[in-house]
Amino acid sequence: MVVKNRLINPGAGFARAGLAGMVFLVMLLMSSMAMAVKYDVVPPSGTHTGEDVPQPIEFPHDIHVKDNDINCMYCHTYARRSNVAGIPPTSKCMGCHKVIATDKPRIQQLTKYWEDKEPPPWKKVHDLPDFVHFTHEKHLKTLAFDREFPVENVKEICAFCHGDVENMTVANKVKPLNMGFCVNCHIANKDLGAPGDCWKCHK
Amino acid sequence: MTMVTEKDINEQIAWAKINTDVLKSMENPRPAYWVTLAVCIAMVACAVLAEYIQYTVGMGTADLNNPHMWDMYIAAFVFWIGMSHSGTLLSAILHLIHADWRKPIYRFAEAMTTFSLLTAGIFPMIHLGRVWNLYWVLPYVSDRGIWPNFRSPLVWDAFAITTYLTASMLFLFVGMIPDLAICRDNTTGWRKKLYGILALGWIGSDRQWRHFRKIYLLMACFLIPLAVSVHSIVSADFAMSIMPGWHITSFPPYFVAGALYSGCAAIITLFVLLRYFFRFEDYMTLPIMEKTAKLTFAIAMVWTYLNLIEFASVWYGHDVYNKELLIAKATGAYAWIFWTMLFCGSVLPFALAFRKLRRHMPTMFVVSLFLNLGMFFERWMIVAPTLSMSHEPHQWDIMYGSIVEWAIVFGSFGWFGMLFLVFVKVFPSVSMYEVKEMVFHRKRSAGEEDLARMTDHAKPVTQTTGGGGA
Amino acid sequence: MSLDNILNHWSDYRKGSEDGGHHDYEHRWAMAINLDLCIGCNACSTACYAENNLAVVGKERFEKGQAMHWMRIERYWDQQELEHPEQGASFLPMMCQQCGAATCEPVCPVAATYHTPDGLNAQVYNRCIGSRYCSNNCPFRVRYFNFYSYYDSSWPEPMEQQLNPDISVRDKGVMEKCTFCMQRIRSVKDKAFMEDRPVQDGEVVPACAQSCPTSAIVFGDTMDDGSMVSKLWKKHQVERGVYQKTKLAKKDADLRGYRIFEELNVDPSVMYLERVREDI
Amino acid sequence: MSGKMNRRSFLKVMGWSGAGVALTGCDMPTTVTLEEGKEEVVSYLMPEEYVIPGVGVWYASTCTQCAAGCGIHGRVREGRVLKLEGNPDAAVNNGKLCMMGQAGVQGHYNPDRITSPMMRTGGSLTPISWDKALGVLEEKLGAVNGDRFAWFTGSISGHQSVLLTNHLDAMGSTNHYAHEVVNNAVSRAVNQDMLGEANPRLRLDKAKMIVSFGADFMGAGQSPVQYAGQYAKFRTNKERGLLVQIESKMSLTGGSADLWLAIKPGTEAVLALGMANLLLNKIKISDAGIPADVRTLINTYDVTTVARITGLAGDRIQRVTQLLSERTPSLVLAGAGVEGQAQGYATTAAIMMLNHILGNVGKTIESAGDFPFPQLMAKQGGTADLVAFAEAAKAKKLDAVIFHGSNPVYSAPKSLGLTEALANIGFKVAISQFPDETAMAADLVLPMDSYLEDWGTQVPADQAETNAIHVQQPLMEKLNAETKGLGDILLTLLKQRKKDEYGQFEDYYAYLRNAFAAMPTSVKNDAKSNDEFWNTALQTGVIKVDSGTKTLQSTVVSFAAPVVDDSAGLTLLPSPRLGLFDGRHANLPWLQEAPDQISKVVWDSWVEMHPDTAAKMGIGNLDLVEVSSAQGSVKLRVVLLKGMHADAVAIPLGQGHEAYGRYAKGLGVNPLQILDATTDAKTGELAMYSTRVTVKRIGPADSLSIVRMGTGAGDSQVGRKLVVTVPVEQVRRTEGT
Repeated sequence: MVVKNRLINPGAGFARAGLAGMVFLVMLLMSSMAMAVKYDVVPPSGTHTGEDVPQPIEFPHDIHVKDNDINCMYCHTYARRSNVAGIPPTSKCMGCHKVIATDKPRIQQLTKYWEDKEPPPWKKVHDLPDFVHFTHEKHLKTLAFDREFPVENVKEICAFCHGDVENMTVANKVKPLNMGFCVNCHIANKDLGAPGDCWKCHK
Repeated sequence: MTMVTEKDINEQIAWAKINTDVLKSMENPRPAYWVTLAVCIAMVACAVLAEYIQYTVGMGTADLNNPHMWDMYIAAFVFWIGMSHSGTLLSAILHLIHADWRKPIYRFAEAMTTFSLLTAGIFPMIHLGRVWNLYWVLPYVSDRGIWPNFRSPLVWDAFAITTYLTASMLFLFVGMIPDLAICRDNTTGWRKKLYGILALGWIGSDRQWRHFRKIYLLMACFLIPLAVSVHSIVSADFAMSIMPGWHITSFPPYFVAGALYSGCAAIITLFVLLRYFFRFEDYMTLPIMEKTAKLTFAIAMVWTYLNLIEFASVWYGHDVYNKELLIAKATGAYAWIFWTMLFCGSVLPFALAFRKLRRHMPTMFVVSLFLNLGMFFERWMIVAPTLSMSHEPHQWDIMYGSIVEWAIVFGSFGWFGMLFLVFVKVFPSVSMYEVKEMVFHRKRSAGEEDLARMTDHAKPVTQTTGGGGA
Repeated sequence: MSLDNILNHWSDYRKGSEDGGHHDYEHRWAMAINLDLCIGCNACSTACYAENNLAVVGKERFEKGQAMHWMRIERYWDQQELEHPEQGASFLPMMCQQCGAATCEPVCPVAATYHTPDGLNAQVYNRCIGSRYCSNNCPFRVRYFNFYSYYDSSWPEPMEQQLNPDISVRDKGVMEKCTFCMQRIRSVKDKAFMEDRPVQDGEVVPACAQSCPTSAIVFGDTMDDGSMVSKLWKKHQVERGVYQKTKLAKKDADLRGYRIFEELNVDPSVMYLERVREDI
Repeated sequence: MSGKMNRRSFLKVMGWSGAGVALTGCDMPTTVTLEEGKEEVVSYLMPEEYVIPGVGVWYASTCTQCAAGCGIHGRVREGRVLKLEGNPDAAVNNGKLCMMGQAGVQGHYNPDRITSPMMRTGGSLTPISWDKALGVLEEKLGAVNGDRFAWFTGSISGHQSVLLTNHLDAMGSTNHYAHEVVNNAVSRAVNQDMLGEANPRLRLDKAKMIVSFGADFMGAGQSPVQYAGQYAKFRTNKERGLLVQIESKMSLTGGSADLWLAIKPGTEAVLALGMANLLLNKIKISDAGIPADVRTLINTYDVTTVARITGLAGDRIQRVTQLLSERTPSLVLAGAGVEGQAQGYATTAAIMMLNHILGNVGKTIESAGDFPFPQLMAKQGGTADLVAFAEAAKAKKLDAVIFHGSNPVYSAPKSLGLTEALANIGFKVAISQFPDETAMAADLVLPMDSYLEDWGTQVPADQAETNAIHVQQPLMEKLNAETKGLGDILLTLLKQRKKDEYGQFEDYYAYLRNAFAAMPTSVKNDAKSNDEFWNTALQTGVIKVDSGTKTLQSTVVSFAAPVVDDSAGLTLLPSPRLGLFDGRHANLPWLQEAPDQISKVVWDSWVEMHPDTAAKMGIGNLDLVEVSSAQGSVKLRVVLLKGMHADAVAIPLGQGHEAYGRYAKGLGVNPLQILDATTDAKTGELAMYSTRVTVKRIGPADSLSIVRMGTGAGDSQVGRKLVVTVPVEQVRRTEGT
């Protein structure tokens, strides 16, 4: 399915110059990283400094991702099945933490929630306006699965929009996630079938 | 024949007198002035209140509904845009064709142009559902890479009106520079400062005059096509649609004619008022009024003609919706407005055909008011009936707008009046230097004997600040 | 709406849907409504309220003509002259006709309404600035404007919990209209995309068609020749971009299919089938 | 009971959070903020496999918006039910759903629901705890003498009905009053006598011609969606069906008729006899099985007489009768319009007789078979019970009554004096979801779950091809912790009486599981285990029940000769509409805002008159008038409607509530209030369509919330090609149908 990106092409008119340079930089970056797969995705550009979000439990992403090398999609399991990546159900946490690190205060906190049969009231960090339709599943399919991108490296794909979470404890927002951010990436990745139709995202 | 013998202006007026007369009009307002100003401001206040309600509660407060998505706001918008064409006509066009009788009266006409544009410009905003996003209509580069829809007449409007507003404001200002210099030299205090700045250091040197004439001529040429295009584009708002009664080829000329028409009518109104209040009998003379009236009459006939063309094309065309609408206009709920418009627009102007009436100021005043009423109704008749009775009979409806809507429309007149009143007290509403030129030229053409003396006398004119009488 | 879009395809804009208009369509969603089966029961209309977060405006505003029913049932009396309407009432479900050559699209100053690759007239609520030109230029008068903000008046606690998260709630100053249940189309297309297969006929069912007790409304993709709807269109010789007149020239002038205001050449995507009555 | 655990845990974990709600569609300068950590994320404790956030799941249940009992699917997302659709597995509605069913969610999320038990202390209702409420119940009901206790409900079926009956037994009472304003009680009586079955299976789809005497089967009927579906088949059959509607006010069904005849109200029996006369004497159909007295009665009505009395053209009558005899099998229906007459039974019998003569019985009127679970079958309401109840109350025969699913204080005519009589009943309990008139008049109000939060089973009275039990299950967690399901309340009441017998059931859910387990294997269609049977039942929402086949025999019953009341005055037709129905849906904004199908009025009451009648009285469209009967009067606006008989005026039911929440209260008028208390001699049903009224103009025209506005267009297509009507011959030619 190839949609002609007429509706946001104009951006192309202006983004192109910038993109050309960007593509080049990315190429450099990638070649230095000596990726396994041929890299034909142009990651989105733009940064944002989000404030720290106090979570009910100060969840350490770094320990899970970097130290224990757990795949993003192991916990955020809905990402490839739904629009939303989803927060892992408490049962999943307990799957490990019934036995692991039970002495740690955070884990005891978690266990308490579990025993009270109350899911922890996690706070939303990466929020999109309610009038925007974004699907994790389609992005994952196009960017990872359809390109035989090694699943163990999927965090690099996630990083496009979520930054390198593996170095964060509690995640916070490091990408603008605004329309320009999305649009320009879509233009750059037109060949991947990134749609340009307003109604693909606006609802 | 009488016209030939009678003079547009008494060329014996001393230039000093011209200065003093005009400058006098700018001094210590009389109570009547303050009262009028207060009334205008009150009207504006009502409008502001109404708009506040509409902004906070929603467009629904104007009683707009499904068939009537546009109503009085757009009608008023078109009306005010039309009003703005008079100034251009009088100053630019007549300037190019060297009709020098325009000289005493073009200044306030141009002011009128500017102010009615300032009024018209407000309506698109008032009528917008989400005015805080107004700027989306203009093309600007953003990382979203989205643009306005260049196919939409509303976008053309945005360009046309802004351009026209800037141009006419410049034209007004440039045309005033020599007079501002006179004011500068004859005032003290804050006024002197103000005029000093605005006069841009005008000393009336030869070089300045040369440049001045060139730029003024250029702007006049530039302004005329602009004026024509603006109202043609406004007419496109309707003509580009497929709605019966809107989708009409003859709309652009029709709109332009209507515009000039209402403009001239408005000029007559203000002509009478200024002549009376500022004792400008020497400058705004009966002959000039006659000429203006004749012009108006001519335009009225053009307008009538175009009107008839429109009806005919509908009548002989095969667009059933259009035909039904035309009949509905003449017989339906809006009939009274429709016929009033035709009477005021096409029958009443015949009053201008009689010399006696032309020279009778009160009559002219009343007539001109009615002409404008007719023109306002015309705009209403363009906007409302089409919406009331379009293709889908299930959605037919008659709607006269709510108090909110009318308050805002009335307010716009207050707003215009306010601006104009302020103008006449701050700036010379009669162009002093051009009247002097006029007098000078008339004298010469009258071929009086001691031409030599006069030319001697003329010399300092070009050097001092346009008439050193002061 | 984009600059090079206009520059590249300027000439196409003058076309209606003849020669496919200015889009390479993926789908062309369309309807066939059998007026002989429509009993005017309002099920479709109510289903639309439930599916699309339509605001309830209340007595006074309805009276003013500010109602928001995307799907309205028009009721006409055919036989004005008779003492009693002997052949009953004529019901007409009227919703956005998703015209192929839509008149609402070119006039929007900010291109909030445009033509999608699905052949629909999209309305991007968030882009709309409320000039209401589109509605003025719609022969069917099926575009509804948010004259007020309805958050509090229409969904008092806890009614807002019923709101459909797949489609946004429109705020005051925005134009809205029937979308052929764009959110349903989208989810089906997403599903098909995830399963690397084309969308099947009958997968997408708008709320109105789904609820219709007599199944008078058939929905589908006219680019898929196998689809129910394109079969119906063919059967009744209604073609996109072809003006009824040309059809009437053919010998099958009596076929029931027709599109409303076809003579305006706006190329609606909704085909109606004439209502049938037996004279006795 | 693992199934139970899953079920419960599912509901538990779905404790939804703010995500996805309160969508801001468009950026008012301030409404869009994306500040991190503002919203909460839905996270689950221990979700089912099929629960995926952001993906809607459809659950089967049963609609209780009217007595039809259609199967529904509810879309549940983030633990909230969002949209209802028909359940394709339910033969009754075949995946379709009417406007009332669609609006069910608004009843569920209604802002005016009762959230806690209330007791009348010192004149006003004050919230109390459930324990207190149950305490009071135990005490009061314990004190009351069995036969002085009564249940007052609407139509009720399934296991709730069983429990209710058991409770009555436990109380030692037999007083179960079932009241429905929109009912077919008279037809049931006639069918019982004539066919031996109260609810035979009507097959509109098999008929080639339908003559309906005021039967609004697609509108405010007994099973609108089912019959609308059959109508579709009836129209699209190889030989296109022909619908003739004979009534005094054009109903929704009448709007779709090929021939709509306006008959003088109260003369339908005469017409039926006249048609019988033509069939027997002119067209010479055998009169087998027609009692002599009826036969002689028939002979007295020749076409001319009938034409004179009914005000219909003689040739029209002959033509229709002729077609009836040709297009077999046909179907003749009697609806509310005729049932609600002073001679309802006789009229209906006369009309149903035509089916016998035409030999439709067994062809288009089939036997519904023997339903294996009679105790679950619907106890259908009528107005006879309302009258009886009023009498009992007046005669001080009742000390305690429990109201449920019916609103007698609203729907009883003043002339019955029910409101006053209620004072004689010492202890009035209302099990209600909303603060309706009856609840407001009760001494104890028990807040009830919405049907989307409750367990239960429904057995449709009008079954489709296959008989079925419809299962009702909660689609989401309770909105208000304090509400209880009907079944649970009944069970609690029973426990108070027979602890030993019902103590074993923790709650109604447990009772249902048990009951399902107890069902015979015949209905379990080889489910491995009870749990599997239960789970499939929940998944499909339908338990198909084989009732065998039975051939229907008809015997014409003799009935009284029609008496035509020629007294002056207009007949008032308090006509129910699909939408507000009998008034129970007046608190659903979607239905208030949905224009009346024929008159296109919203949010209001109005009276429909024929233009000629109005003209005679100098009344214009939208004028304010006073409609007065012997019992009282109402003020409302006129809508001129050609689809009326000149001798009739119609006022829609549903408005004129004095309570019932913000959407219903103080809107329009309630025509039921001004009805005479005359009843049909045979069945004791209220003759709702026999009240005579006078109309007086008291005010000028004013705007009414009506779709047709301003120019008064909208009635006419003014020459546009919007809805085109073509003769059937043309279609036969082009499409061969």
